[in-house]
Amino acid sequence: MEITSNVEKTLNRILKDFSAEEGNIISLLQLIQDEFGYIPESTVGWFSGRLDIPESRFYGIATFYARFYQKERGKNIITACCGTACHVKGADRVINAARIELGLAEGENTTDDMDFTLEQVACVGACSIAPVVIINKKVYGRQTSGRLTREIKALKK
Amino acid sequence: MINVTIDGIKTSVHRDTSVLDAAKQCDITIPTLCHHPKLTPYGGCRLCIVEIKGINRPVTACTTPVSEGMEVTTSSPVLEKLRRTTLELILSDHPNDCMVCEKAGDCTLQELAYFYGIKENRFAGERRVYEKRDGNPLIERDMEKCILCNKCVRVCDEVQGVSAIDIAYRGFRSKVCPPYERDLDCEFCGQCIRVCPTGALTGRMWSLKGRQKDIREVDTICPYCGCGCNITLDIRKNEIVRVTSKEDTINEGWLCSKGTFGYKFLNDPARLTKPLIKYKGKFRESTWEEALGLVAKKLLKTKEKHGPDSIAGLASARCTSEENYLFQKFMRAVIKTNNVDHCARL
Amino acid sequence: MAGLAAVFGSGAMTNSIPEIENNDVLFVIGSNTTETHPIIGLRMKKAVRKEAKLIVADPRKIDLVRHSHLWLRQKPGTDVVLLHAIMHVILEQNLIDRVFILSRTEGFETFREGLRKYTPEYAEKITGVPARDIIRAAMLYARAKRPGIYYTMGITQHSHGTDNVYSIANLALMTGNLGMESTGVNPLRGQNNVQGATDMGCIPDQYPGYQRVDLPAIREKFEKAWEVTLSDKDGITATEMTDRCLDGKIKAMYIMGENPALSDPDINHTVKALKKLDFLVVQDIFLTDTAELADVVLPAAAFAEKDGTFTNTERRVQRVRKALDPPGEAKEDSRIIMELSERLGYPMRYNSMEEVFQEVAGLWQAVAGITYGRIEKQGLQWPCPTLEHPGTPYLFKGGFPRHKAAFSMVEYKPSRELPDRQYPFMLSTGRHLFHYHTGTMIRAGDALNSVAAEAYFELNSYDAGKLGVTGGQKVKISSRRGSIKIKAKLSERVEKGRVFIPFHYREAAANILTNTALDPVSKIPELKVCAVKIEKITKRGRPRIK
Amino acid sequence: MKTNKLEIMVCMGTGGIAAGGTEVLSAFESAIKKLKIPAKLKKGCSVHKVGCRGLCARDVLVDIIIKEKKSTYQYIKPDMVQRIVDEHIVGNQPVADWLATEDYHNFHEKQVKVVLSDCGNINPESIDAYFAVNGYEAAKKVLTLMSRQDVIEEIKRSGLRGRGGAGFPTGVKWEICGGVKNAQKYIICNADEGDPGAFMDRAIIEGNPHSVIEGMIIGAYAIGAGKGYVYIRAEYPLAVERLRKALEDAGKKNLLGKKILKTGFSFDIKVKLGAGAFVCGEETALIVSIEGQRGMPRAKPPFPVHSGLWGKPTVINNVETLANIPHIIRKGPDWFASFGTEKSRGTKVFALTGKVKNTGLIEVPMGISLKEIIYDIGGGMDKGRDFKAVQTGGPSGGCITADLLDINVDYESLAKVGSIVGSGGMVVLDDTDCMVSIARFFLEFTQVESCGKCVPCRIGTKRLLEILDRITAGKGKEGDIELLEELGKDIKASSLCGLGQTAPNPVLSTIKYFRPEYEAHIRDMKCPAAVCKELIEFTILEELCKGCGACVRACPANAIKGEKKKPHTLSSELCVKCGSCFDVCKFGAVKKE
Repeated sequence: MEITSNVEKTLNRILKDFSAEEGNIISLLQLIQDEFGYIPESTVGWFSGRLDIPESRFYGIATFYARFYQKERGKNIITACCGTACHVKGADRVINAARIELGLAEGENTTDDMDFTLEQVACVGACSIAPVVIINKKVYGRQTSGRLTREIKALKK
Repeated sequence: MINVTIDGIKTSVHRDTSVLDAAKQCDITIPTLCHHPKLTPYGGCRLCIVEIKGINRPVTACTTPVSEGMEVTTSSPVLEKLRRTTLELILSDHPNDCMVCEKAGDCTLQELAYFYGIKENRFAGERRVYEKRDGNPLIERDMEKCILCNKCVRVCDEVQGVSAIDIAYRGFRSKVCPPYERDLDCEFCGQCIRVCPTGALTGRMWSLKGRQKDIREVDTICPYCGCGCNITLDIRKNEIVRVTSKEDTINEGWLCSKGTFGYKFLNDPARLTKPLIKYKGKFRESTWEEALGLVAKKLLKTKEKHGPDSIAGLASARCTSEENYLFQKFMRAVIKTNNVDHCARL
Repeated sequence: MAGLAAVFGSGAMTNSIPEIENNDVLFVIGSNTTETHPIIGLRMKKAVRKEAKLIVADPRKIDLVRHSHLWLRQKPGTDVVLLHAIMHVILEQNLIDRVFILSRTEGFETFREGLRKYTPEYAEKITGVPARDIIRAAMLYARAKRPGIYYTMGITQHSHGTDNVYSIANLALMTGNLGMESTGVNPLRGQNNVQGATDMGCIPDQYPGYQRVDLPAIREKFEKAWEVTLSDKDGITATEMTDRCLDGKIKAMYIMGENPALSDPDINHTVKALKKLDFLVVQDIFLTDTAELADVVLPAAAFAEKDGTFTNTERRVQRVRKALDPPGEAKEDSRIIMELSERLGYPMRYNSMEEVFQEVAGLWQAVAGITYGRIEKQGLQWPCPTLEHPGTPYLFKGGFPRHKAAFSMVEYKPSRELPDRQYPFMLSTGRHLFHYHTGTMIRAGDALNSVAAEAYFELNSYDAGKLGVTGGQKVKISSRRGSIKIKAKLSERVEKGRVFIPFHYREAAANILTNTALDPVSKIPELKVCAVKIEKITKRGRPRIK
Repeated sequence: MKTNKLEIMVCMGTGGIAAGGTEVLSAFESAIKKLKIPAKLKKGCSVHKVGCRGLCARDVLVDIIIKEKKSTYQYIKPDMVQRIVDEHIVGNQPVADWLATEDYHNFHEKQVKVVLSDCGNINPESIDAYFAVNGYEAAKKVLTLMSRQDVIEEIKRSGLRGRGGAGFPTGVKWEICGGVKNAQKYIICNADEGDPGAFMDRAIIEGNPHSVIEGMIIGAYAIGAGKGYVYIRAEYPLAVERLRKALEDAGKKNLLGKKILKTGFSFDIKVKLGAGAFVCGEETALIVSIEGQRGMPRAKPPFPVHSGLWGKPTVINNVETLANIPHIIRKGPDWFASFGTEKSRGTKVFALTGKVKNTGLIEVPMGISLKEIIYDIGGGMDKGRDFKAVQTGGPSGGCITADLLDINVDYESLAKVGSIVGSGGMVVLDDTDCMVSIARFFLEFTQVESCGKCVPCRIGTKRLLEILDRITAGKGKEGDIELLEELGKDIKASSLCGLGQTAPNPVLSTIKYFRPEYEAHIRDMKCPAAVCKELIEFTILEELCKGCGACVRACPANAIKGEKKKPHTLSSELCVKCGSCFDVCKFGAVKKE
């Protein structure tokens, strides 16, 4: 991502919010991600220079925590829960179906057209309605391969 | 002072001493890969585990401070078994190429593997494989040999204050790397090489110059800035193999990029090997006899014709004190002028 | 050096390197320590980790600023005003050390009068440093228990460099921050054995051990030891030598391991001078720019090819050992001098360098207690007058060699050449981490060199925008003395209107541009301030005036 | 409080919302608005959201209270609302078909609700609702009437132990930290509930956030902390939102901030969002994470009570622990201690999931038998299958088999059989669950979540997983079981933090109780539960197949062919063993073995 003057305005605003956060890099990365959907490398360079915090530290933290994304993500985010309850209730099958529907190859999480990102999380804490899938922040309980495929098809339109 | 008993030896040590240091003071060596006396304790390699009476599980000696009346056991069948497993695990994710490794013979991991006699590995499995090699000109970073002891990260942060590298990712995927896995771009002080317990970090220019065999160590002083760092030249066949520094020196074993890597000039083919005399605007090689004869003649002539103060001498801040002494003595006692200076002002 | 010696009676670092980490306040002025003295830089960072406060005064945002608590960004050449204002505040706040002033100094009353006009507000106008920061710096330094001042060429390489040094000395004297562990004034020497070269008398007015050539008793001592008669006339300094070459007073020169054709200010001028000599002999390890001008070049051995001692910036005499044989027929400098001396009818016969050192020890009390045997493992810091003496980590414990140190009021003198309409930028030169001096040791093709292979100058991005210059673009920089072509590196390290060039690169030698104006006392040239202009190079290779 | 009021409470925890709670709520609101009833009456009418009441499986659950008579509806959808309003509210005749069935009430009957007592009864977004159930009375009492030592004594006397897993006595922790002399101390609420299968902390914060805040205020007072943090997973957006609202409201009422309730005590709470790392539930990792670093644990000692956040003394308590505090202060330590067993006092919330009929959140007195939980509260096994085991404590825990069902659920008893109470996850498994696969599942989780700092956990868990991988793939070797045991024990003994020290538990415990199942995988290359993909075959039983084509449509690999209404065939070469055909076949014609 290029740091245009518009982006710079945003970054300056984040910098201001950040000063209230006790110099916490995680908070800063969260602010950046809230803004851009992921953590663009160029923004890390920008903040590193201004805060005198080494870039390596940003990178170490950004790659440590699973909820930080280094790459741009799809327009629609499908989050499949892989917690214990979901696992024993067949989350794998549901996820598999979604992968096939989205045409994602092994190791891929985002479709080539950047329309969808499929991610797996440890547990969203809705075990009693397992298996759970979250589509664009809306929680769907008792998912099946069929229902999820239908939801994805609907979003494709 | 705190009284502790280590392997039956009673001793008293300063408050805030770690169990590891207390043991060292009793001449008991506890194996470790991630500890460095000048860096904050890490507790990652789990080799320095010891048993402490009253604590129901082994604890790492490097991170545990002594307390009054503490009774420590540094070696037992249980501890040795755990250490062995840990070592085996490390080696299961480490290339088995000691025969061609730069660090062989000077490698802590190799040494421990030897003492624990680890030949077969019960845990053979996936190894980290990195396609990309770091393209920096000075430090060879073979991250497949990295055991994630974190010493390089700590030294870069705590001693050098640069933090050019950090651990990225986590778990089995953890990797020490510069931000965004770019090529290393740092002060190239080489501190990381000095603390690395394996062959993961070595000097690129030292490659294939020789390992431990036929090496002669010469202690001398760095030829660069005024800090006067103590360096040790590892010499093999009239060539510098690598440069190190001992820890008990005024520079505490640390060097900078020039002190570590700046020695190529010694073997540069452009070095002057014979006296040169300018003849019709061009240099020609000559013998010492001829060159010195010419210099003596010219200086004598100038002195006779224009007086001693028509001659000036510039000595050098890069020559030894003895040479500088002789130089000014030459100017003063032989030429008889005080026109002698050096570049202190520049 | 000269300035500090004039005040204290000795011009060396008053403390030692290991003491740095126990400073509670470090005042680093005019020293890019982490690049010029990396290992001392480490100790400073260690001190900061141990909760010391670091004050950095530097026009550039050097790396140390990142570790500092207070950064004073003074305009180049205004150090005297900055220091005076700090002292003004200390006086106002009554933080002076009366006992120290009374018992160990002289001239304070006149001095305090002189400080009156240097208010922080006045200083803010001249130095650009906010008055409140000056006050903070004063409080920090004066209230500290173990403060240390550190400086290098950023202080001395000015036409008023000695004044700068006087001011630093005054600051330490009025607060009594001297003569204790981790407390003092520390000039950091640039090259590995500058201290040794000066100690050994390679200065025109002093014999080894800072013993003046114009004092008959001393001269007699040396005449006796060397069994000759000696000149009672002060010699001339290196920078003066250049001028004397040009006006024909100097006819022949003997240069050992030096490269003035790249390191001196206004090189064009230097080269012209060396060319004018009847006879030039250069003794070095490479065919340097200077050697190119020589009539005879003598191949010398490098540091790893000989025995001897180096004395570092903290006065520590340490052993240098021979590890390699010199290439071809190259010889140790000492051997060459001895052979030459023999030919000139004065045989110098030493079986080893140790014998040379013993001779020095016999002539200079401060190293009388040092022997090769004693420094086999670890060096000793002079003064070390007896064989039992442990060496001296810090100076002036009981007093000054001159008995009382004198305050000397100096007034602010602007640098000789300041930017004007024709040459609007202010140039400073200095070092770069990956290079050393004139590049004879870190050479082209060396891996280390490749980290920063190309000459560059630092330019503020605001100025770059105004000039229409982008990063990496080659431009022409000119001063009244010459011009070079060099790539721009956009950097916020330099402030608007200023540029910085590392002087190591011969293809774009910064010293073509620099000013030869000398400090009247120390004869150090003004390498930190001169005026330049920047022009873009057009396609046809002709500069376009902007 | 006697009233003629009409109250409609819609369950809107994460589960409720997922089932359509928001829509149901607004359907009620608009239906009530349209009602032709006097304005005065309408005023007394309230429709509001409540937090989770445990049985999310029946969501959307709606309580209707008319004249203090409560009826509960289950599985409510928006289109059902109008009929309820018409018949029940207007006609005063509950819609019998939709009322919660008996087992819903059974589910609640055996429970003892302390922490969850107000969850599901009050509107979590209203501080007044919390006041109405005596909220913040305990904090007031503590701040105005009790000394710090009094508070610590009461908590110690109650016998409350940390609900996060380790079970350290809370009062003792407070006492140690309270005794450390330091002007700056911190209290941290650990809401980084990472155990995949536990969600009580989420439910508590979503259902009654003020109880946690009140607990923190009391704790802060007791240890002398001026600042508190709630470290909460970002995966819980609703909980975060409600917590933030609650903090804001509490601040407005001067229950937080400077000079709370005009006493000399000042205390404030900040929310820190986790960024996705299970290991940050470990207290030293949590601390560095709050400081904004990589969440890598460090060795203890020093313990956080001596040197924690930014090197200052710090107490870290889990959500459930803190939510217990106001109750203990209000009702007294003896009341609290009357629940539970000698060494495990009070109640504990469990997340009962897996193959039982009633899955959900339950709160039971410590010491209750496992059988009661599964059969009385959980309603027994789902689909009439056979009970195989229950896994407790998630990735750090172990499993308990059928012959141990009479065991008492408390810290000591579970530990004795090789499991733990842990965070309170309780996954019931039936005969279709493969124990090797379950162990592998947990190990895969811990292996991914290992921070990588120490060798045994970083490489050891990877190797354990590799061995399990090959066993479940039918490539296991003789000696693998012993290797798992040996390595597992060594990892437990030498890892740096709790994560590694407990990571092998699921493996060791399944080997202990289900060794033959492991052996079957290795020796016979069979998965007895028919779960492990590589060891099973799908075939279509000709005699049962009706040729309906459901499996053909479901198969992602086009492995099933056949004409309509004629028995189909499945190509084992093309089959990817996804099990879709097995799931969709209504006639049991797909065979898996």
